Amino acid sequence: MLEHYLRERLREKGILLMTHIVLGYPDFETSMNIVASMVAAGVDMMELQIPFSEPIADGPVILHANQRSLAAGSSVRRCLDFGREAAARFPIPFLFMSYYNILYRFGVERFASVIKDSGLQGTIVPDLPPEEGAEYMQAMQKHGLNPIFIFSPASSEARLAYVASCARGFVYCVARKGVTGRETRFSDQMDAYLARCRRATNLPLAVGFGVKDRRDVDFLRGRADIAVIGSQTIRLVDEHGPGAVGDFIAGLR
Amino acid sequence: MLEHYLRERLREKGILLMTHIVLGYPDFETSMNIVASMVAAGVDMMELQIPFSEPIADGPVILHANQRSLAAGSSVRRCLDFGREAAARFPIPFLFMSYYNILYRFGVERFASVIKDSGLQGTIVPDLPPEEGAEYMQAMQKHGLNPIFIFSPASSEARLAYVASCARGFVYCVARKGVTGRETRFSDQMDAYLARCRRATNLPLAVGFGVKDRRDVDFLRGRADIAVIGSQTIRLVDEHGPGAVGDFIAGLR
Amino acid sequence: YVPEILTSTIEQLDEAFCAARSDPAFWAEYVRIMGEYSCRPTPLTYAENLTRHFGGARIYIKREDLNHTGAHKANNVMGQGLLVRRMGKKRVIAETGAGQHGVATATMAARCGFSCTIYMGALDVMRQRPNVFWMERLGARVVAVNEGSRILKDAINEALRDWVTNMDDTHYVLGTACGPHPFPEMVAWFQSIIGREAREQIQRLTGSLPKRIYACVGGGSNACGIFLPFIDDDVELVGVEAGGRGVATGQHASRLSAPGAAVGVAQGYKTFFLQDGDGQMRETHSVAAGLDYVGVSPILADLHRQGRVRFESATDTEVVQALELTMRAEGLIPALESSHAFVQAFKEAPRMSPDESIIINQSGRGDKDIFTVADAFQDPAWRDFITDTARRYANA
Amino acid sequence: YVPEILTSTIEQLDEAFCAARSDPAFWAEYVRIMGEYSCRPTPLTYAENLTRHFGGARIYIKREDLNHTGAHKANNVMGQGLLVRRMGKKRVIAETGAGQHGVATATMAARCGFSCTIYMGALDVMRQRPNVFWMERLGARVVAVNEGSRILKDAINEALRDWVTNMDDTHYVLGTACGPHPFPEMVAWFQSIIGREAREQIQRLTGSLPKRIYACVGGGSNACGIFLPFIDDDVELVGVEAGGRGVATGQHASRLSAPGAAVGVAQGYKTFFLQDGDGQMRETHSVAAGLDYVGVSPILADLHRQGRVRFESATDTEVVQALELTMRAEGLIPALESSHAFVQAFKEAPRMSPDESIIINQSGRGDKDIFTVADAFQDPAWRDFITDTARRYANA
Repeated sequence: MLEHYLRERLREKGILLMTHIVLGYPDFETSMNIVASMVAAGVDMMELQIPFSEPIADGPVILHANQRSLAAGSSVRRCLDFGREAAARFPIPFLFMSYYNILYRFGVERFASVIKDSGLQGTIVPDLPPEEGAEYMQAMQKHGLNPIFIFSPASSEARLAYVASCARGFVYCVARKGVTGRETRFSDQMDAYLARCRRATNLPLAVGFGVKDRRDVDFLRGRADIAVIGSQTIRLVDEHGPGAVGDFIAGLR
Repeated sequence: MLEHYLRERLREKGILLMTHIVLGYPDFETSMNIVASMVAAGVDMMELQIPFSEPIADGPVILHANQRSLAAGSSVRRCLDFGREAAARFPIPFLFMSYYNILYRFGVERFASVIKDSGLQGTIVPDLPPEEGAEYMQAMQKHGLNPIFIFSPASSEARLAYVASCARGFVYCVARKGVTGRETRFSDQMDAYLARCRRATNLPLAVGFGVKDRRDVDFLRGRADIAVIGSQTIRLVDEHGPGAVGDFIAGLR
Repeated sequence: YVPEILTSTIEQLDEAFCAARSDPAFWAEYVRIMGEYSCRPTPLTYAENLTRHFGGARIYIKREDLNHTGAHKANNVMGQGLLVRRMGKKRVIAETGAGQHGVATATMAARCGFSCTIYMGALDVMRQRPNVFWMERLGARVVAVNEGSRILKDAINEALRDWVTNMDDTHYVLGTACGPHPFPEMVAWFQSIIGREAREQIQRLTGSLPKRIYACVGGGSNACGIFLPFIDDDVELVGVEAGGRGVATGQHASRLSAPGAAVGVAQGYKTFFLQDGDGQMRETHSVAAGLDYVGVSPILADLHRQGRVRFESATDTEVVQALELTMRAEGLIPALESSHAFVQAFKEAPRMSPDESIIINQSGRGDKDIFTVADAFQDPAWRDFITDTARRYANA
Repeated sequence: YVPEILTSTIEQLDEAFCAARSDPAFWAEYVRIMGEYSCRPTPLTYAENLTRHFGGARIYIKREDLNHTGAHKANNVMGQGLLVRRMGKKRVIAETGAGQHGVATATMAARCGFSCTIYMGALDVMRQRPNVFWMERLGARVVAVNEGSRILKDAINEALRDWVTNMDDTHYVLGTACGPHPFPEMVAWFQSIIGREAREQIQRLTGSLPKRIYACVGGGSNACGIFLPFIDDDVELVGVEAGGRGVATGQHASRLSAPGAAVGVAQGYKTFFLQDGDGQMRETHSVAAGLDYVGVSPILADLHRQGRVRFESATDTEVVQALELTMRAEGLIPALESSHAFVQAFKEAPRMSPDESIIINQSGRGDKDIFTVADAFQDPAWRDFITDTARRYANA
């Protein structure tokens, strides 16, 4: 069970690291090498993004990675195969991240069945709020998977409670308004927000959007359970190649 | 008196010729040479057009001549001087032809006084119907000049009678609808029209608009008193130079 | 002041016009058509932001820009179209400068089933290609006039030349309140629909008449149209002419607001013309092609003489500034022509009281002017766009 | 189907919308503003010549082209502008494809005093430079979106990205009856002013309801607007989509009239999208930029499912022919988008009875499309004009 794994891991480390890659960017072989480097560098969990043509929650870095991957011909089938292989090769939990249309077109129940069978732990679907996700939640539950839902700083207490009631595994707290990959100021305001999140659920809290270096991770230590590194590793690969990822991750905590 | 002169001349010739030039086109010296050639070739009367920037009754040939003369800097004063010189040098009647704004700006009474003093016989003003021309007719009468008015094929009998009542010297019958310089078919219809003109006035009848060769002049012989050659001589000068004018005129009857 | 040959044609037109004017059913039919084919009554828009900006008189804008084909020209052409039907003619001709009247006439001809020829100065044809394109698409033949200055006045001359040739089956749809009688009266009468509506609208909205009314003056038809129904009222009427590069430079089209013009006779009528001492017409200039004309409506010349209409001028530079402000403050895009009226209103509104209201006649919309306006704003992206489009054509 | 961060913003909007909808004073204020700032009610024009030409049903045309800014888009933006005031926000953003909605939004923002950013695909920015020019002149910032296919859908994505960042003070003025709830209902509600007017007008003019109503369908707002007030009537409703180069070629934007589309979720809502088997959105094509969109209003998708609206498609070639005929016969210049509705009406009118009437919704005017239309007509003089203008710029 994902939640259990995370709690075990948290006993050993003050904060966990989840990283994110866009599958097939720049190609699937490189994607697998990056996963291997990240796991070797001590990442605790990974989200594998199945690219979509209209990724409305993503900023420029991840957006471009989506587009390039699609332009290079990546398919949903190929991404699912990648997930199966990664889950088989590496001893950390993997999640798929994608937009709802990918699941919807594939068939939500079938999607859940395939990823369960592949050994993944769940999915993050940023454009699927729980009130639209009845079919999705049912399928995830049926297959013992974790539907990762999202807290936002704009959510009311009631909203946090409602989202929490649907969540399994952990909750993904977006650190701020906006899309992925932009600067986030980790400040007192964030403190109050994370305290609200903590009050809303007993599940571990992951914090993403703008987490990019050791200082950010240090800020989150004690305030959250998982730091999510998204766009920053893609930037790193873009600028310095996949080989640079290991050192970067190792240096984050 | 112009009418008397015309009647005298008509005793000798079956039909008279009036020609037309645009003053200052292509330049004043050439204009004078053309006058000389025309007089030598036996022309009975001439209209000297003072160029105007908006000659609405003129077709392309005379229109261009107006524009080129103005572009070369010709002024009303220079045109009046030309008229004075021509009248002094040559033994035929000269008329000024221009649009009303030229007379109006110069001062209608002053204009009449100057041309009388210069020895010209009258004026043709194609955009001045008699009902707008009270001041003009008064000035012309005062100085014993001939205001040449116009019959048109679209005029009713009443209209012809009214125009005739204002006319002195002769009446200018436009041969057809339209502007100067286009082809005119001298046909039976024209016969009927000229008969109507003849009934409307005892004054000599000049016919213009599209009269261009001996055949046209022959047609008019017996039906009218004066054939008016306008655009055709300008075309001739354009194509063959001023020297060609004499032979052309001489060959018309 | 027309050639003899037109006398009977003009008489026939005058009779048709007089009969129409004295027939209430004709006006009712005209109003009905303008309501169903165009969008009359056009609104009178309260310019709340401009009013606040200037802090003086309450500014109302008469929205002739909303008319079908985008300007007040629609009123005149549809009115003349009805007269043409009455007279049984099958062909219409018109002059056009900026192209608006040409497009309006071509539109009316398409709607009424007339054949249509539009005379347009060759320079204007080059400058106003979009309008030429639409005229042709609407089924009109557009003749580029290569005479004279190759602009509006030359197009009028050429249209007159066509008319003296083809008057039996052809009506000349003169575009403004100029030309031989009865055109000035007739065009002004059709355009008076603007002022009739505005008079009723301003009283409904404010409970009283406006203090002043501003209209740009090229030929003068939009000004006549909005002014005449207020002529007996205690309302100051202000006509704004094209000041071009400044009346001192001589590059302008200010006939009544500056000393350069004199009474003369041309193009079939008597009025103030910009002319030299010999009576030759002068070159004119305005950023607004529709105001760039040597003559002016004899009706306005007469009202000027009487002191009933005050005439001012606005320079090209002022016009572009007023247009920019109006776009940003109200989301309206007056034509460059209409923007002249805005200039003068903007000068005077601040010195007036908030208890007073003024009306500006927005005679047309400015998006037709993109080539001119983009040039006036020196927009580099527009230049790049045109350059790229030209390159695409070259490679096609 | 929006990111969690937008939940409360959408809730706030939904509340404001519901409050407005249940407040008769709000609608009355909306109608008043549309009457005083634009020219509503827009006329319903009887197309006498087209009716005669086809010899079948009586053809009426709803004249949304006469609206301020030249299309039905004005209705939606002014309505949303009123809501923005209610919500106390100071900034608006919008996507635009052809540029019409961008110009309309920039206009509304200028009038209402909001700051304004418009997202526009970089390809559309290049193709629709005139509209970009006007948006900028109206005070809007235009952001060229260099993501994805660099067209409308990418502009929507980018606008959503702005919104999730700035929703506290910013309202997203979505341009059509698509996107997350309550946008489809809200936009359709504002646009229903078209159908409400048309319903009353056709009954006044003919004494009965029309047999059929034709509207083009891009996002679907003009179609929803004219259809919905007739939804309970015995009136056949026909939506016409972009057939592009022919639905068989795959180069089109027919979501409901052709088998290529499937239900999906994107851009915050669920509807029929043109997508591949994986759920990736496909490239689309239409001569009309405003119809060139992968999704379609969920309201129309639902009416399609119910069989209440019939969907057809018109090819680029048919559209240009219908436009040409309409210009020559009636002097009307429908937008290329609107011309799609004309195509289908022209196919069906001849087989109908003169006792029956139909309405075509002329959603916008076509003179905004001169660059596209001139290309479609392959007008050589236009090419020369552009080439000469480019040369003039090069020499300046």
